[in-house]
Amino acid sequence: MTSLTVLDLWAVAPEIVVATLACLVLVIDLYIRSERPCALAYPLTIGTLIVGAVISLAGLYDAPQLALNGLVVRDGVGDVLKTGTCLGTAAVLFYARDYAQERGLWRGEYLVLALFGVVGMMTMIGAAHLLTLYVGIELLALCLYGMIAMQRDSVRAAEAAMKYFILGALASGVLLYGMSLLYGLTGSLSLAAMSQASATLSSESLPLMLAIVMVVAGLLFKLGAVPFHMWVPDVYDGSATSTTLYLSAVPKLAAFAILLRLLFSGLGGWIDVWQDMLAVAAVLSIGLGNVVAIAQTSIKRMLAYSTISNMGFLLLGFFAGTAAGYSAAMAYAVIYMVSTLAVFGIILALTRSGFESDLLDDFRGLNERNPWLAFLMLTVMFSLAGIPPTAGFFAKLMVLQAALGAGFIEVVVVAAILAVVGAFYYLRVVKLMYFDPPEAGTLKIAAQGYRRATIWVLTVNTILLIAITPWIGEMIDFIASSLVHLNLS
Amino acid sequence: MNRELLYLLVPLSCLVAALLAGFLGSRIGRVNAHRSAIGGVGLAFVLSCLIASDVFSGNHFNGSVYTWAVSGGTRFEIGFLIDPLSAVMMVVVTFVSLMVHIYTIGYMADDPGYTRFFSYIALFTFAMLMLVMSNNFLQLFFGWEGVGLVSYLLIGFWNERESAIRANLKAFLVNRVGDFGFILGIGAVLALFGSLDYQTVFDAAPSFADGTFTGPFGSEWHWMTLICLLLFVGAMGKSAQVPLHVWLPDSMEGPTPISALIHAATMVTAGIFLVARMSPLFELSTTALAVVLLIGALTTLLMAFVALVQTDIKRVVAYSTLSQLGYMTVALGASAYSAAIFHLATHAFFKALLFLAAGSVIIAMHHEQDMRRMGGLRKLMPVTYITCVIGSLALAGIPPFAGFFSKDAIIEAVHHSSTPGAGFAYVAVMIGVVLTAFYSFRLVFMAFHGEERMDAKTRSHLHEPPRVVTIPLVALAVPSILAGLILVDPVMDGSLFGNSVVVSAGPEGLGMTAAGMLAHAPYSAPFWLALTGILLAWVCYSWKPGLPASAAERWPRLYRLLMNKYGFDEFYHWVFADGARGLGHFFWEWGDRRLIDGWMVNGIAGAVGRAAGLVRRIQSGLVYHYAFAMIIGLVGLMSWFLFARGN
Amino acid sequence: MIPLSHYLIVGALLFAISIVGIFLNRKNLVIILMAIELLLLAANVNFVAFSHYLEDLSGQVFVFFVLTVAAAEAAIGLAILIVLFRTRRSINVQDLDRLKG
Amino acid sequence: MALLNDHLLSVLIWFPVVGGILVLASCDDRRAGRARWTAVAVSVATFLLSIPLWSRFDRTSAEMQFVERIPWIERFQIEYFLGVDGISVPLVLLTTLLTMVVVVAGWRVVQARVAQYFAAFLIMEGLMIGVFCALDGILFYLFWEAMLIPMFLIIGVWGGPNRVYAAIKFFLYTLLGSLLMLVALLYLSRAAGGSFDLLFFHHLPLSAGVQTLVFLAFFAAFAVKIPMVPVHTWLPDAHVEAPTGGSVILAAITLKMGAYGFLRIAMPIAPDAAHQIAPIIIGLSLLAVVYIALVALVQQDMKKLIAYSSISHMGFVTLGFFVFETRAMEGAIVQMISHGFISGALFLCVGVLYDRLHSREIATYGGVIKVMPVFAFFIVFFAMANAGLPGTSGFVGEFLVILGTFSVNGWYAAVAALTLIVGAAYTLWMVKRVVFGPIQNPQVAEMEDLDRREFGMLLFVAAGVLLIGVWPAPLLEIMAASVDQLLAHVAVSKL
Repeated sequence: MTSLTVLDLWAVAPEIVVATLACLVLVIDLYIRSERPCALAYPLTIGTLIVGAVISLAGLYDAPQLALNGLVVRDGVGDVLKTGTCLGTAAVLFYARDYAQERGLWRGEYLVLALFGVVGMMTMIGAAHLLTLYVGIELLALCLYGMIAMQRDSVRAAEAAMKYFILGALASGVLLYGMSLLYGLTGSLSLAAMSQASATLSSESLPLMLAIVMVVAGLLFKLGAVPFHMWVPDVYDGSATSTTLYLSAVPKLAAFAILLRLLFSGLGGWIDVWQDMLAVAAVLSIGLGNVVAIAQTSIKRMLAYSTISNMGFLLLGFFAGTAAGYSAAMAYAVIYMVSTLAVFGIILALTRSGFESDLLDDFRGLNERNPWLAFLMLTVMFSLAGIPPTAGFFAKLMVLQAALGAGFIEVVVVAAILAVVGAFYYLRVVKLMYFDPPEAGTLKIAAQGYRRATIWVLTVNTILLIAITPWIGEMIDFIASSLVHLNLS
Repeated sequence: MNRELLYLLVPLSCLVAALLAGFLGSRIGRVNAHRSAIGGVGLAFVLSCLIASDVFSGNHFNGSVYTWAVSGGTRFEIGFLIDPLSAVMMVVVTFVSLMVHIYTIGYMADDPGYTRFFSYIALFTFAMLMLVMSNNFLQLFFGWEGVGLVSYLLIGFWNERESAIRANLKAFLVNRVGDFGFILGIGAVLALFGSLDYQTVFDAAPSFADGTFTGPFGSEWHWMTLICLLLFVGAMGKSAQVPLHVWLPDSMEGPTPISALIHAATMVTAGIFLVARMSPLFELSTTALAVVLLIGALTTLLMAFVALVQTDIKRVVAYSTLSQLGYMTVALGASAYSAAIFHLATHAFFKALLFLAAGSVIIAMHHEQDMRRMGGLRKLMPVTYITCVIGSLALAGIPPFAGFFSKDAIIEAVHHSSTPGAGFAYVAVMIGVVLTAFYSFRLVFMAFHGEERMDAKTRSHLHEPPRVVTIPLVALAVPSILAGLILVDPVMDGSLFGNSVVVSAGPEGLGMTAAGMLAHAPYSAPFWLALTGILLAWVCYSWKPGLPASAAERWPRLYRLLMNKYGFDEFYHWVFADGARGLGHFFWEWGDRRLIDGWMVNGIAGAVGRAAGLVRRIQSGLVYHYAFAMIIGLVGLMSWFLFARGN
Repeated sequence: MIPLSHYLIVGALLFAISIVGIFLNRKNLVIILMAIELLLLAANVNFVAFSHYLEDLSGQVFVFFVLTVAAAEAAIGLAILIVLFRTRRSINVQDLDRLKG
Repeated sequence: MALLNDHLLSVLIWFPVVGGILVLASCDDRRAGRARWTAVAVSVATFLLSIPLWSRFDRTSAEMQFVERIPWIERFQIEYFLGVDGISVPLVLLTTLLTMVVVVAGWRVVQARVAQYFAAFLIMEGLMIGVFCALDGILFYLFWEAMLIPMFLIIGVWGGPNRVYAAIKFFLYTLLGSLLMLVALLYLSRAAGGSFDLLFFHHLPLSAGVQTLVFLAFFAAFAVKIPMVPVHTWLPDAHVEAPTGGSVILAAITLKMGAYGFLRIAMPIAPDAAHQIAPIIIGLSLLAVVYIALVALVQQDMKKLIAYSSISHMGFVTLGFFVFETRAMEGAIVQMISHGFISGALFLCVGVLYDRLHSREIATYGGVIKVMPVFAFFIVFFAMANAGLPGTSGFVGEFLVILGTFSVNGWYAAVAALTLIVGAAYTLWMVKRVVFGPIQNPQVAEMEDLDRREFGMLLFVAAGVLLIGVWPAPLLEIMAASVDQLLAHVAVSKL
């Protein structure tokens, strides 16, 4: 039991800052009433997130450091992901503002929950110990339940929240049970210690397998991978779009982080146990996600299934278990977050009070109504479908290459063929926007002026997906360099 | 003046003329159009004569103009081979063409497509000259297809006539069947000799004479036989030999000058020219020669019979052309190449003459072509009558007209030929003589003698056509009388063609001379057979007009067979036209639409869609189902580990 | 003294019961909430047992956190339940089927 | 100038793309005129820029020329690697040439979303040039796939009634093949120690089994693009539904990308597999020549007919490739270029008719020559070229392919030569029913002959067809060295 040092504090500085400021936001929102909702809380929140990002980034190139008696670790990958989380969340709230205001969601609690969610994600990202890992996961989950349920007047939201709650609790219960077994087998809760134990404990031992299966199941649920995906479509569909945006975009980074922490840092020694599981889950997710997405009529549901298939691709990179694989998966997560931000941002921009543009048909003839938004949407769709020259293509390229590099050529071929199926429903959106005439009603809705700033940010956000192409190499190097200290095999 | 330029000028003058008349016709007007065309062709004719005289004074030429392409070490050249053979062809082509040009001024006088017509025939002359002047297979094929194209355009000249455009499509496609063989022949030549240049090939040929390869079913094939047969298929197409003859009668849908120029005098003889040109190759394959002989004989006989029953004045001449082409082919088969070309030349003159005469009758009758509505025209249009009779005499082979010498040369050659099947061929040509005489005079008697059968209106303004029409008739009548007499000696002693065709087995050896042949005529079978034919014609169509009809009733089946032209057309139409279309429909419907698109493409898409709907139903919305699914997944993974991996 | 396996079996039983409780129950949402509590308890039993036999306190520390989380979860769960009831006038599990497909 | 000297290919690729984006920037139909003129300016400029490619190309060398090579994604050794040889130069020029024609063709016809229309074509031009220049696997794939997007939009936005089906079919059909190609590329780079350099792949030793798999993967991509029987059914739909310009680009250039892929990638990388699979491919090619020709015979829709004729002619190309004979292969490449001109021209002709009567049905027309003599001249000319008439470019390719094939196998040549008959049959039968004959449809009587714009573009293409037909020597000269080297390379086994 060493005493607390400044270094320890510095290691968890981002979390501390964001948490404290979140409380500040809460208090301010309680006591300072303003005519417009969150007149003060909103800028403060954005500020908080930016500060969090800055602090995370500040220590980027420091040597990795275990803190708080090995509860948390601060290292390059963590810093990058934390920065991403903060900025992503900032973007989310920025896009969400108008929408949430029109639906009475724009209250201090909403922002506070979002911020605490960020704290949760940061904790997950920084976790070096099952305890922090679990607390982080739960913190995020609880915030999400709350955010979804906040739309009190909506039946769908309540149902979504309830379903998410039940299944989430079930999943974390399974995860927890697995953790308990791991604890019993390895005699420790710290991931570092676990990886040492892998030397002595053979992967053939039955209880270990059970433990790992349960842990992985829990993680797969957080990712929303088959067969633990059932919550995804309902929750995406039921929640208010702003909340959907929040829960679909940012947590993917944290999800990747816990995969990395738990499976690589902790259970890396037993890779042969979890590798096949992830492979199966990956293929199933890509297949099911792409196939079922075809049958959807609501774009939110469609995107939910597309998330499932995308997480499948992420796993495809991850389960390779190589340096290339991890960096590919991480890059995939980042690029996926950016795409998701863009696509939901566009949906939110198209949404107006009394008009949810969450049906595919609402995109009919968008090119007539607003060519620019249509073009942005087109870009995102092709990026999600993985058509060059968008970033999405390189993301898929990298994971496929990683999987193939690890010798899983059949898996790669299957994934490639399933990607064709996937392309279909992205194309259908393009078809609706460009080939079909607009419906009479929707024209005037889209004719209303958008916030200039929103469009600008959206544009930057989307064009980034193409503009990055010449420098994609640099980006990959950056991500890979943040992983080097894990001295991956 | 530099020779090459001179040679180049011959075809180019025609090309320029064609382009002028074609593209600027509407600007420069009808008169200038036909002036330019006639000027171009006239120039070509004059130059051809110069070149001919130059050639016969011994100046041959073989050289290339420019390199078309170089590929895989093969040089494809465009070039000229000027020797007696090509010289004769050039003169014949340009002369007849010139005559037809002039004739056209009158014949097409009131046709809206006047300038177009001139540009076509000038273009034709260009292509034909390229063909005969070529010194390699590539250019030969170029000219070959070129004349085919123009023939296509001209048969369909009156393009709003359904019959015309059907005929020209038919002509083109049947010719393409020939070209199919032809291009493979060229391919074989290139594969064997590695060059497309005549001289190279001919020089190398003897060394390959016995080269063989194994064909289907392990049969031994001589390369030469293959090459010659393939090339001859091309010749059959152009020269309308049985069974590829079906397009020629229909080609009569074109304006008459065309029938005279293309479908009688020049283009259709391209096949004959081809074989004569290739004589060094054909000499190396007896099999090929036998086939040529046989096809020729068949054509001679079958087509001559059909000619007996035709009532359309142009079709009679057309079938006679077919039969005469048969004669030439027979000559080729008997390796009497010189005789073939000789007959080609004389035939060009008198057949063109006959067609133009027929044409002038048609003008006078206001485009009435049925001989049963003519008769007694000799008083009304004497020039036409006389020239037509001259043409017929030449055709029937009555001395001293041109046809007599050339045909006699052929008959003699076949008589002495050693090619397998020569015996049959001899009989065939002998019968041919009678029939030729009969149908040609049948035409004369039906059209020009007997009572007038046309209606009063036509009768009222029946008169000799204008001078532009009659002048060419006369101009063509002259060579129809004299060409044979003049040419026979040089041909027979081999001095005319020299070594431009192989003369080993030709009639040259027989020491025939004009004087000798004339003296010998009264004692030779052909002469008397011809007279018999004429006499019969007189009996049937002048003395006892009822006779043919009763004959037709006497042998109805035979009559119908001849009327249906042995049913070739119907058969082809049924097998090829309908067959191809039926097959196409089948492939499209079942192959493309059902099998590939229906089952494979859309089938898979549909399957995926259905699968989506199915899996979608698993997402029931009931939370305990979700939980259950999760547990199943968990248990599944566990059990997989326990059983699949545990051991 | 009671061997570890007994505790583990108890834990496993609790785990199984809770899971069955979650997906076998068609009627009342509250039962599901209770089952979830049970689920966490199952894990807790394991933790305590292990920490005892490993003579390592961190397991028991973990349990305190789990209990806290469980409390929070219960709170949130009930809150959502109430929202649901307000909008739907029913807490029947089978009525939760608006969102599907 | 230095830019043009050292980075000519980059300029050729990116200039039209940037131009396209500029056109897009003036993105509304109120300023359609400006969009049109900008488009024309850009396409003409691109063509002018591509001329040095022809003039400064060293015909004696089979090496890559105008090479540009800078690292792009070091981690994966992906490079920005461009270069052209005698095979790609003609194709690049074909692209720049026809894009001009297409821009002019869409001049008045396209009235909706004009800027987007022209932008799509310009961007596509750049991408297609990129395909012909890329020497890095991923770069190649990038251009190859990216080109789908504008084409997809062109078919879908400005297409006919059934355009959605056609566009999506086109996209997915191609994507499926392409993804397999991507897997093959990844596999090769793994075998090559990470590099994606296609030229390096050429010399990569591969076992027989691997070669077969790799070749089949590439085959999937290229066969669909060419297209070969039985994966050709996207083409008729795409052609029929696409606007005239789209059909022209599809037939003239897109199909060539597939054939080019065989030459640049599939054959040299897996020569043994190529030899091993050649009989099958030759079989499919001959099938295309005959089967497809018969199918074309019975089409009622002019565009469908020409589409099928394209498939049939591309059969000649693949045949020429896979008999591994110099003349045949050069003939095949000439056929690619010439088919680019001819099929393009035929689609333009159909477009001309369509603009007047808005029908592609053969039955609608008949007797067109009466009212449109000039047009009739052109369509008959191009039809004859399509039927391989000597003196037109259509002849050169067929002639060389048949000759070359004959020296390898007479029977192949015999079947291939059937196209002389069937090819003429379907083309001229269409001409007969459309151009000749009496006028049945009163609307036809009202049709006006070509205006100056249409006349200009058709004349332009006709000149090309005639030039290549009368004097193909320069074309064959520029490709000779490269073809020889390719055949020499393919002749050497990698086992």
